[in-house]
This record gives sequence, C-alpha cells and structure tokens, in this order.
Amino acid sequence: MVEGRLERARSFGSWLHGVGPVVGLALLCVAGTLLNSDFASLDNAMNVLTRTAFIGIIAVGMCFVIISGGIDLSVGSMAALIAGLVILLMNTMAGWMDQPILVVAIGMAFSVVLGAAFGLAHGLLITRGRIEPFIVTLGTLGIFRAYLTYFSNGGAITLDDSLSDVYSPVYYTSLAGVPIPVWVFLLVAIAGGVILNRTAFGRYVQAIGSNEQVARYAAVDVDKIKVLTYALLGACVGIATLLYVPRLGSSSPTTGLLWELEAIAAVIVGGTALKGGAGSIAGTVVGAILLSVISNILNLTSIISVYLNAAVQGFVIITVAFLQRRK
Amino acid sequence: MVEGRLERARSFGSWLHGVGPVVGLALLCVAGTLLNSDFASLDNAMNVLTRTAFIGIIAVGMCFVIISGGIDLSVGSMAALIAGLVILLMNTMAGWMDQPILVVAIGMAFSVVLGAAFGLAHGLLITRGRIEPFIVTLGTLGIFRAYLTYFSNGGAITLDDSLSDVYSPVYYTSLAGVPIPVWVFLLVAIAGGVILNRTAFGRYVQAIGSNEQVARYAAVDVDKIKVLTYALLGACVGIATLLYVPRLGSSSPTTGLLWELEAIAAVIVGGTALKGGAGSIAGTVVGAILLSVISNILNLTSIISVYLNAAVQGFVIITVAFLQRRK
Amino acid sequence: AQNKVNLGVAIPAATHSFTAGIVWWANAAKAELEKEHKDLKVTIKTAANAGEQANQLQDLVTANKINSLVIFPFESAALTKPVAQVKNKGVYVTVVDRGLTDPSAQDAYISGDNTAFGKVPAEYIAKALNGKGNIVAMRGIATTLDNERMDAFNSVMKDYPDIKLLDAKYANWNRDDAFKVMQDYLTRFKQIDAVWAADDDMAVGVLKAIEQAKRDDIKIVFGGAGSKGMIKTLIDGKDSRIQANVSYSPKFIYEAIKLTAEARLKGEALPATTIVPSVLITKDNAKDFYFPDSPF
Amino acid sequence: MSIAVRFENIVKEFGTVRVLHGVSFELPRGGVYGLLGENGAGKSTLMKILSGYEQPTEGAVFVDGEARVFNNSRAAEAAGIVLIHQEFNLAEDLTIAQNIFLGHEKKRGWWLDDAAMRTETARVLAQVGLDKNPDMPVRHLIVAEKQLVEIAKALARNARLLIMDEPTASLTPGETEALFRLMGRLHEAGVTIVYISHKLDEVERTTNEVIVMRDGRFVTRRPTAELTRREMANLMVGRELSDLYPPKDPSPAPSSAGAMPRLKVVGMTVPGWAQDVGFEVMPGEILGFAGLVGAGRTELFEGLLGLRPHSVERIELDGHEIRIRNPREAVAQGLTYLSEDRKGKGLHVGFGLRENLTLMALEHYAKPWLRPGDEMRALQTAVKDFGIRTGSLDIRASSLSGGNQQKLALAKVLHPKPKVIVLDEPTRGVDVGAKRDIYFLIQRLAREGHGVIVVSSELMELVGLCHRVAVMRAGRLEAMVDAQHLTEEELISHATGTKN
Ligand SMILES: Nc1ncnc2c1ncn2[C@@H]1O[C@H](COP(=O)(O)OP(=O)(O)OP(=O)(O)O)[C@@H](O)[C@H]1O
Ligand SMILES: Nc1ncnc2c1ncn2[C@@H]1O[C@H](COP(=O)(O)OP(=O)(O)OP(=O)(O)O)[C@@H](O)[C@H]1O
Ligand SMILES: [Mg+2]
Ligand SMILES: [Mg+2]
Repeated sequence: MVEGRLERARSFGSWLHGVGPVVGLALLCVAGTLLNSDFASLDNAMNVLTRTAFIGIIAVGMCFVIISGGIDLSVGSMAALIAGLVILLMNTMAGWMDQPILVVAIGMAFSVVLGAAFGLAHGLLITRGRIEPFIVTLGTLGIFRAYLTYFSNGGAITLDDSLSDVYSPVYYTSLAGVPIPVWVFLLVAIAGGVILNRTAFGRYVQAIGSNEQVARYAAVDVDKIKVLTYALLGACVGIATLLYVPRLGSSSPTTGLLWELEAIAAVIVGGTALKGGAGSIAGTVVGAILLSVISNILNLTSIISVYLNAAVQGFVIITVAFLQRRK
Repeated sequence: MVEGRLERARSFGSWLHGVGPVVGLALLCVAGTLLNSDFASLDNAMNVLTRTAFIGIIAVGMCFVIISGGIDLSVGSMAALIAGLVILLMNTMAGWMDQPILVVAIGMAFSVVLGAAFGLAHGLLITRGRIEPFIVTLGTLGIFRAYLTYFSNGGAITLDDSLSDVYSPVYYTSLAGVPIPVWVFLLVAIAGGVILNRTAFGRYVQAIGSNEQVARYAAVDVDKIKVLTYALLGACVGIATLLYVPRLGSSSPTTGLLWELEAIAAVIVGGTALKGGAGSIAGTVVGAILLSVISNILNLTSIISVYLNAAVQGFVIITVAFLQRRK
Repeated sequence: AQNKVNLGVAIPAATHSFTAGIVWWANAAKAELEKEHKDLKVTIKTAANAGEQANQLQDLVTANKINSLVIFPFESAALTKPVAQVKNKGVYVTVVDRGLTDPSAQDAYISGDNTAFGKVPAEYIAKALNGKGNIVAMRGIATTLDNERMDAFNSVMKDYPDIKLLDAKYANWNRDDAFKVMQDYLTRFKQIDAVWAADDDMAVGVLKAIEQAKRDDIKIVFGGAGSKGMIKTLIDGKDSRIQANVSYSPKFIYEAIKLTAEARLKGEALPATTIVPSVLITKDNAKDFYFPDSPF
Repeated sequence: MSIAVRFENIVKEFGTVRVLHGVSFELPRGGVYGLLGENGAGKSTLMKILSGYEQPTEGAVFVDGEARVFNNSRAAEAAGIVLIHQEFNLAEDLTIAQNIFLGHEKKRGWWLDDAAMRTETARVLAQVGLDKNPDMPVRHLIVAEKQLVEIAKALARNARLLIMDEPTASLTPGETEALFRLMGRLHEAGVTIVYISHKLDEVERTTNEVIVMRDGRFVTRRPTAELTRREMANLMVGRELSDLYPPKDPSPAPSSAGAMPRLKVVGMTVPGWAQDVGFEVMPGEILGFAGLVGAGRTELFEGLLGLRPHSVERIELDGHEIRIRNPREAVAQGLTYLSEDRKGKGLHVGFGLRENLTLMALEHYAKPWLRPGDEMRALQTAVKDFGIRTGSLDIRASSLSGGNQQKLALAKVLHPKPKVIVLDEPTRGVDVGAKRDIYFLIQRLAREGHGVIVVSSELMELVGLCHRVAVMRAGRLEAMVDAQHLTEEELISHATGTKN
C-alpha cells in the first residue's frame, strides 16, 4: 500500500517534470490565440510545424549526443555545407543526364550519407583522438562554414531551375493536409523515440551518459556507441538538409547560422540535462516546437518593440525551464 | 622503486598534459615567425596581448564557472549591454558635471558593479531557481542583446568626444612599455590563479565541479559558491568591458558577438574539461593567447584564401587539443 | 617618379551575398591593379566583427607596413578610433560606405547612399500603388545603416497617409529568416500590396513564402542592392512582382581601391567626399548593373 | 572529552517510505558499540541522522542530555560527531590532502595553509597506515586506499564520537589490524565509537556492547562478551542461521590429471601492477585470490578483461585460445567480472534496477526491440534469487542500501550466464544472512560447471569457500595453496612474504 502510494507520488512527480514543456507550450498557444486569432488557424500551425522540422530533426539527433554526454556545435555549418555540396552535385549531374528525378534522388541520398560521414569523422576524432567534443565540433563549425564560403565565393550556391521544379514539391507538397517535412519530422521523432527507448543501442547511450566507466565495465563498447551517436546526428542533419534545400533552393554562408544553439536549446528546454544520462525525444520535439512558436507569435503581433523580440524569447525560455525545473 | 617509476611516469604524463597548449603556442609562434618576420616584433606581441586582454579576462572568470560545472553563454551580450549602459551613463553624467575624469571613473566602477550584478542574477536563477545554466544564460544572451538594441534604437551608442579623450588612454597608454590592458589582464590572471588555488573559495569551486554531492556532504555552501562564481565571471566581464569601451568608444547590437564561444574555447583549449572539476588559469591564459595568435598570423600572411581563415582556425584548435589530449 | 604604395584593404568577411560581393570586387581590384602597377602591393583583410577589424588595422600597420588604407568599416562608431590611430601613423585613409563618426579620422570618403537606398523604393512603391495601400517591410540586422535606410523609407512614406506600413520586423538580411517572417506576415495580414524586402537576399525568401501561400494580392516585392539574380529576373521580366531595384553595388569597393591606389601612386589626394549614388534600376537600365561573374 | 548520545523515537521517511520506525536507544559515553543489522535495516540512515547528513522526520537526538538538531555535517562535527561513510565521499579530482580538509580548510588569514594541511594529512595517513603522497589526486587511488583516506579524513576532525560505517569492507587483514590499533588508542583517549560491520569476528573483537536493529527498529542490546558470533547473526536476521559456508565439494580433477580447464591464463602482465601471472580454473572449481592491498589482484583481472594495457602469452577457454580486448569480447566468450568498486564501476546508481540488471545481457531482450516486460520479469526473479530487499522495484539503484546494491551488482554480472565468473570482493558490505546466500549461490554456480574466481580480502571467506587459493604479493603470484593446506595463517604468511 505504502509502495503504491510512493509509486504514484513518484510518477506524478516525474509526470509533472515531463509535462513541463508541454504546459509551457500550451500556455504559449493560449497566449498566441489571444494575441492574434490567426495563430490558431490550421495554416499557421502547419507553417510553424514545417519550419520546426529542420531544427526538430536535428534536435532529435542532438538528443542522443547530449544524452551520451557529448555535444555538437557544428550542426548549423554542417547543414549549410551539405546543402551547398548537394546543390553543386545535383547541378553537375543535371549536365550529364536528363532525368531530373533521378538526379534529385541521388542528391537526397548523398545528403544523408554525407551527414553521416561528417558525424562519423566527429565520432572518430572524439573517441580515437580523445579530444573534447566541444573542441572537435567548434573546430569543424569553422571548417565546414569556411569551405562552404570557399565553394560559393561567399555568395549563394543556387539550385538549377529545372531541378528546383522537380525538387520543391518535397518541401511544398502536403500529404493528407500535412506538409511532407512535418511527416518526415514525425517519422524521425518516432524512430528516435523507439531507438532510444526500445533498442540496446539507446540503452547503451543512456548508460554511457550516466556513467561511462560503469558502462565500460558492463561490456558496453563505449567508443563504438559514441561514434554511432555522432553519425546518427550527422544523418539527421543530412535529412534536415534534404528538406531544406528545396525550400529556397540555395545555400549561402548565412545558411544554418546558430542552428546548433537552437537544436541544443530544444533538447535542453525539452528536459534533457546537458550533463547527459537521461532525456526524452518527446520532450525534445516539444522543445523545438516551443521555440518556433515563440518567434511565430512575435511575428504575428506588434505589441512589443521589435528590438525586444530576443528578450521575449529569453524570458519565455527561462520561464519554461523554471516550470519543469529539476526536483 | 617500481612505485617511483610509476609515479614519475604519471607526473610526466600530467606534465605533458599541462604543457600541451604551451607547446601548441610555441609551435604557432615558430610558424608565425617563419611566415612573417614582423610576427616576432615587440609591437606585434603587444598588439596581440592587448587584444587578447578582453577575451582573456572573461576567460579567467569563465574558467571558474566551468570548473564548478557550470557554463555562461551570455558573456558577449552582457559585455555589449554593459558597454552600452556605461556609455549612456557617462554621457548623461557629462551633462551634469564637468569633471570628465570623475565621470569616467564612475563609469568604470559602474561597469564592474553591473557585471557582478548580472552574474549574481544568473547565479540566483541557477541555484534558487534550479534551472540549467545553459538555459538561463541562453535566455539572458537574448535578453541582454535585445535591451542593448532597444536602448540604442538598433544603432550604436557612442561615447561623447570629450569623455572619449579622457578615457582612451586607459586602452591606448603603456606603462613600462606594456599597454594598460595587458597589465590588467596580468593582474586578473594572477588574482584568478591565487583565488583558485590559494583560497577556500577556489577549493570549493573545484570540489563542486568534481562532485557536487561530496561538496554538499562536506558542508560546503554549494549554492553560495556557485552564485559567487557567476558573480565573479560577471565582474570579469565588467572589467573587460571597461577596457573595451575606450578602444572602440561605442557599443552596438553587434558588439561582443560570439565572445562566449571564444571565452569558452580559451578555457577548454587551455586544458580544462567542460565537465568541470579541475582546470587551470595559466592554461586558460595560454589558450586565450593561442586563439588570438592564430588570427594574428592569418592577418599577417595571405597564403590562404580569405574564405578559409575559419577553416585554418578550426584545424589549429583541433590539433592543439590533440596535442594535449586526455591521458 | 611613382611612389611605392603598400595598400591595405579592410573589409567585412563574406558572410552575406553583399559582403561576398565586396570581397570579390576587392580581389578583382587587387588582381587588376597589381598587374598594372609594379610599385603597388595590395593586402586584403576580411573581418567578422568590429573588434577583429580593429585588430587587423593594427596588424596591417605593424606587420604589413601599409602606407595607404581602404576600409569598409564594420561599424561606423566602433572603428572611428582605430582608424584615427592608423591615420596618426601617417597612413592615407579612404573610408568606404559607412562614414566614421569623426570625419577628421579619414582622408577621403567614398560613400554609398543609404538614404537613397530607403528613399528610392519608398518613392517607387508609393507611386506604383498610387499613394494608397498596405505594405510590409523587412529590416536587416540592427545597425546604424539599417536605421538610416528605414528612416529614409519612413520619411518618404510620411507624405502618403493612405499607405499603411503594417509592420517592419528584423529578418537579418537572411533568406531563411525572411521566409519565416513573410509567412507570418501572410498569416497575419489578409491584404498586402507591396513588400519592401530591403535586400535581394531577403527578397528571395519573401517570394518563396508568397508562392507557397499562393497569394496574389502582393503586386510589388522590392529588394535592394541589385544582386545578379534579381537583376537577371528583372531583365528577363520573369516575375511581375519584381519591377524595380535600387543600386547599391559592392563594386564601389573596386572603385575606391582603384581611385586610392592610382592617386597615391601619383602622390595625389582624393576629393574629401565622393558619393556613389544609389539609383533606381528598372528593366530599362538593368543591363548596366548586371555582373554575372560576381558572387553577388 | 567523550560524549553520550540518546536517540528518542527517531522516524525517517524517504518520500512516503518509512525506513526508521521510532528508534530509541542510548550510547553512554566512552563505549565502543557495535551496530548490527541486515542490509537495509537502517543503520546507515540512523547514523547519517546523528551526524547531520540527514534530518529525522520525527524524534530527536540528545547529545549529553541536550536535544540537538544538526542541519549539516559541519554542525555535527562542531559537536564532535564524525561519520566515516559506508560509500566513499571523495571528490576524485582533488588530492588526498584537499579531500581530507574539504570544508575544514586550515587558513592563514585569507589564504589556504596548504603546507600545514599537507603535514597534518601525512600524519593521519601514517596513522591509518597509508603510504601515499598527500598531493596525489584521489582518482589514482584504489578502493582500499580510498577507504583509508575516508578514515584518515575522520581522524583529522577532532572526533569525540566516531561512527565507522563498514570501514573494513574493502580492507585486508593488515590494514584492518592497523585500524583496530587505532581504535584502541582512540578508545583510551575517551572517544565514543560506533562500529558498523557485517564482519562479526571484528565486532566480537573490538566492541564492548552490541546493538541490533531490524527493519528500521531497535531490537536489543547486549554486552559483546555474552554473545557468540552465531548468536549475533541470529539476532540480526531474527531466526536461527545454520552454517555460514556450504559444505565443500571435492576439488575437481586438476589439468595435470588430464582434465580440461575452463579458463587458463599464461604469462599475464599488467605493466606497473602484475608480472607474469598464470593460473587455471577447472569446471566446478572455486579459485580464490588472496593478497594484501596493492598486491595487484584487481588490476590483474582488469587487465584480463582488456580494461588496462596488458600483455599475455595465452588465454584459453575450454581449450580454445581466445583473445580478449575489451569486456564486450569477454562477455561474448563467457567471462564476466564483478568490480570491487560498486559505485564507480559496478552500478549505474542513477538508473533503475531493471536497467542495471539487464545491461550486460541486453541482446537477450532486444529482438530487435527491447521488451521492458521481459526485463521486469527478470528483475522480479533476480530480486527473489538474490534476496534484494527493496520497497519497490521502480526505484533508482542509489536508493538501495549498500548491501542490496551489492546483490544487484552480483545479479547483473551473472545475468549474461557466463562460463567463468570473476567476483572481486563479492560480499563487500553484505549482511551475514545474505553472505550465506551468496556463498551458496557461488557453490551452485560451481556445481553447474562454471569456473568461479573469488578475489577477496576476507581470508576466512576464501578458506571457507574455495578449493584452491592463489596468493599474490607485489604483483607476482606468490603461491597456489591447495585444499589440504588452506588456513588463514598459511595465506597470510604467503601474502606478507614471511613464509620462510
Ligand atoms: N535516499 C533514499 N531514498 C529512498 N530510500 C532510501 C534512501 N536511503 C536509504 N533508503 C532505504 O532505507 C533503508 C535503510 O537503508 P540503510 O542504508 O540505512 O541500510 P543499512 O542498514 O545501512 O544497510 P547496509 O548494511 O546494506 O548498509 C533501505 O531500505 C534503503 O533502501
Ligand atoms: N608495481 C607497482 N608499482 C607501483 N605501485 C604498485 C605496484 N604494485 C602495486 N602498487 C600499489 O598497490 C596498489 C594497487 O593495488 P591493487 O588494486 O592492485 O591491489 P589488490 O590486490 O586488488 O587489492 P585490493 O584488496 O584492494 O583489491 C596501488 O596503491 C599501487 O600504488
Ligand atoms: Mg549501510
Ligand atoms: Mg582489489
């Protein structure tokens, strides 16, 4: 009996903790609706979800890296470089063959492979090279963006019109009223949740983040799992990028700026501790949506000086975090 | 005997570890001299040290925060906002009284006090509010910059000429051939080293970062110490700002952009682990200098496409970290 | 007898198409002028922020030993002191585009016309809408120059009380941010007649957002600075919403380097102020502003 | 100098779970009290309350007749009450001296007086018999040395009431003797001592009164002299305990007689720790490893698992040569290792019990998706088999009492069903009842044909349980003692190198 009570109390506590971001999101939505009735429209909801998709997908991958006790600062640059390289590849291939659909398909596959390869490189530098993840990815943050700037001469790399026409439906079409990026986001999130909670890999990721030494003694192949988390994140960046390219059909040195901060923020706002060990994909998804909703609401209203938009975002983030604070 | 060997091996390892950044710096300096003979000139050395002063001073404070297991993302925005507010205050005061020296002195004091107050606010939100430092300072990163934008109406806040003449010696004068900012940097670094290694406060900072629970059990007032580290960092930001203002004489929404990354990078390149527990002020100072030397060398040579500067920085940072990797 | 000229060029890093254009034009000037003049050496430095640019000025003087400087200041106010220091060391200083707060810190000033940058589109839009309609605007990054443009735009619009500026939000001279801001404008405002995107990069995002929402109430999207993509669209008449642009070509850095170098080689000075006017670009004169090789 | 303490109706609840149900008893000044009880009886919790680490939910502590509330350990220490923790509380990044004085730094004006602290540290280290540089980071110490540092830490405070919560759980006889001498001196100086241990022979030797707790309640107190060890054990578990050790099976045939060893190791060297060690375990054999602290037993096996740099001539499992580069390969081949360092290497204290139990055998539950239901059933079985006492199955491992954590760790390494099991200090901190269960479990494993290696500092345990015992000294295999010669004296003489 006592046990039952305890369990209920504990699960209520963790429930409250878990729903912190959800409560924050709900409050925000109420506020949004009050401020502008169009906020609650389906169109707006889809807009917000679609634009959340990029950061959201990356955040799902980031969630694994953070739970395992790592960090990746390079995701924004990586996305921009992948976008640039993919566009260059597709433009080149379009010159050889005249099946634009095939070209686009190859480009999309290349995007994911490239992302995974970059992630792999991070993972190897971190595990075999024994360098702090912060340093490795701070370094590649600069390297990726520099190479993009180099390839684009500082300007934009733009997708050929013919390809653009074939590719843009990937971003702009809806299935059953829901835009494709949202579907992809949903799939990635579900896959992420399943991998984290229902596979040995996911369990190992948590074990490593919780105590690396113990995981090592428990026969977990720590290095391999770590490399895989970075590769997984890289693949997520690749997926986000293949959705991003058809949106504007270009990549420039401003592409993906500060995405790393947004993705990490989504994970942390979603209730995962920066130290690692435990976290949730659902929380991360809610965190990502929450962050876009804030700026959406700010765009839909003019009650606050434009200068202070960033301040409102800051206050909201801190408040949400306060709602779901530890213990 | 065996023990002696073992212990010697161990201390050689930690020695190598400790001098990693120094070796990196030395190699860089050799490379710089080979690339441009003026690199090794006293003038150039003073230039580099002077410009390192801002980030270096902030990095000393950041070192405490990171050793204690925290993080502060807001330092760049904080510096910009402090600079803006201090300039506004001084401009206003200059209207009331005509002792520009007094005005400047008050402004300088205000700068440090304001920094400490901001840091205090961080510390309280983190300890009393039980919110992740990453979130709190990500929030204030936006808030500080937004308020600066607001106060400056999106433009720049500029110091009155009369004051500027009185104030600029603080940046531009040398004492015994060494510019004042370098002296201040030196003093801050020494003070930081002494506080970290020779006071109970410093000891507690390390204990908390190493194992918060143990520190709590040892009756260390964990919350108080944490608040103090953030306040200390804030004060360092204030000091950096009071040196920065006479240099450029203005503050705008782009002031101090990405300083947080530079300061954190200086600390980590200097051999402190992002997880906290242990670290060194000397390493941090070397790390900060190393980062400026890289861009100094890039400025002094034109062998590499300007687009790739950031890539070179990235490669060098990763290489240095590799030289002093764990174990 | 020609003077030896060691010319330093300090410009912002290529973080945006426009600054990429600056970098490209500066490099073009270096290549061309160094080939032409044996006694000329040009060193180009790009900076990501005001502090870094100030550092580069020091390095140019200390290590590269320049005797002339062309600078596109990152921030007017912030670089005034550092530039003054350079000038005090006897270096001839030409400032481009963003004027220093203390003109005595420069020898010559070649400026773009930020007032016209805001005024020209305002006048064009006002006329095209016959003095009546709803418009939205985008702003860049909070800087003095962005303020100048916005103020110029507003001051024209004051004369057209029936034109309503619905909102002007920051989109950071960035395509993605412009896309998002425009999406939300479209959600919020059911009738928009014209958009002042204030930058051709932002205009790209704006157009995509309009396309996606399938809205046909917007008649004009006015960018700015004349990027090659937008000028091409204008020449081809591909998009009815792109009717005009305002020139603000990164090419002025090329002019500035060339003028300074040539004057200094002869030991001459430049006129204290040269203004490169920002003019209206329409289909008729678009060809003159089309540089397909430049990244901008 | 010494002080007396009285507990009055102490109740402690964690959340809604009551772990102390109104405990009342008295500790008159100057005595040495043995506090006995099964794992989870509430001994540590009560002592943490006394020393300010926890606050009672109800009830009061009277010190010298005066009701006192200690809000933190500093307050208790100011009153002269000092606790040596069962679980280590050391900041790994700090040095020995820094840890010993953490929260009590000696200062000269504003500055830390490191020289004085170092001197004092050297003094207390000498008292506990630990020969280490005070400036060595605690990270580099082995478990036993950390335990000695914990003790030294308490000595550096001026204790008038010293509580020792299983101080010898990871110490070998040598260190234990030194500790007893120290306790004797403290006792003579008038310090009141509370001694918690599951090693009843030590309790018998050192204490003059025994206090027994069971299920969060005070049960009885008796002068030690009136009790035998068996009576103590019976009082603790509340029932009649039969023999602690299972009857020994005959030793399996040695490989010299043509049998195939389960595991054979030849020429194992772990640089700095172990040189050229070779041994073999037969199926059904229990092989013990004895040695003093620092003999290199732990490091030998960590090397075997690939956790430390090492070289080895040959490893054979069931006659096949194998390579082990990491614990994963070891598990895959059927070899698992229970670490002596429960908190640092053995358990994820922040994880639930279920996640801990299945971590080494996850592939059995991932088909391809993990099945929490199956894992839960496995946990229920393990809780029963290993007698893990816990209110709920849905808690973190950190909420288990020390002994119960040990049982969970044991269940975890046995979960992948290995052929050869290396158990490093398997009964550390386990109560007699549970110890007995573990011994019987080890015997069952051996009977099933496993090769079992037990590394232990409790010589009695090795003598009572093992077929053969390998003795290590200073990194070398000093002797292999077979069943006929297995006595504590024999083992000690080899371990200390005093065997003529
Ligand atoms: N922080 C906590 N939260 C919940 N329950 C706890 C906590 N600490 C201890 N307990 C529970 O309190 C009970 C008593 O634990 P305690 O550590 O006092 O036992 P013990 O007598 O010292 O056992 P052992 O001999 O194994 O060390 C156990 O059931 C344990 O699970
Ligand atoms: N060859 C050596 N060189 C230096 N130090 C050594 C050497 N051999 C042993 N030591 C010391 O011995 C200790 C290592 O003990 P180890 O863990 O190997 O012993 P153990 O037999 O496992 O003891 P325990 O009973 O604590 O498990 C360290 O303190 C180390 O300093
Ligand atoms: Mg206990
Ligand atoms: Mg051992």
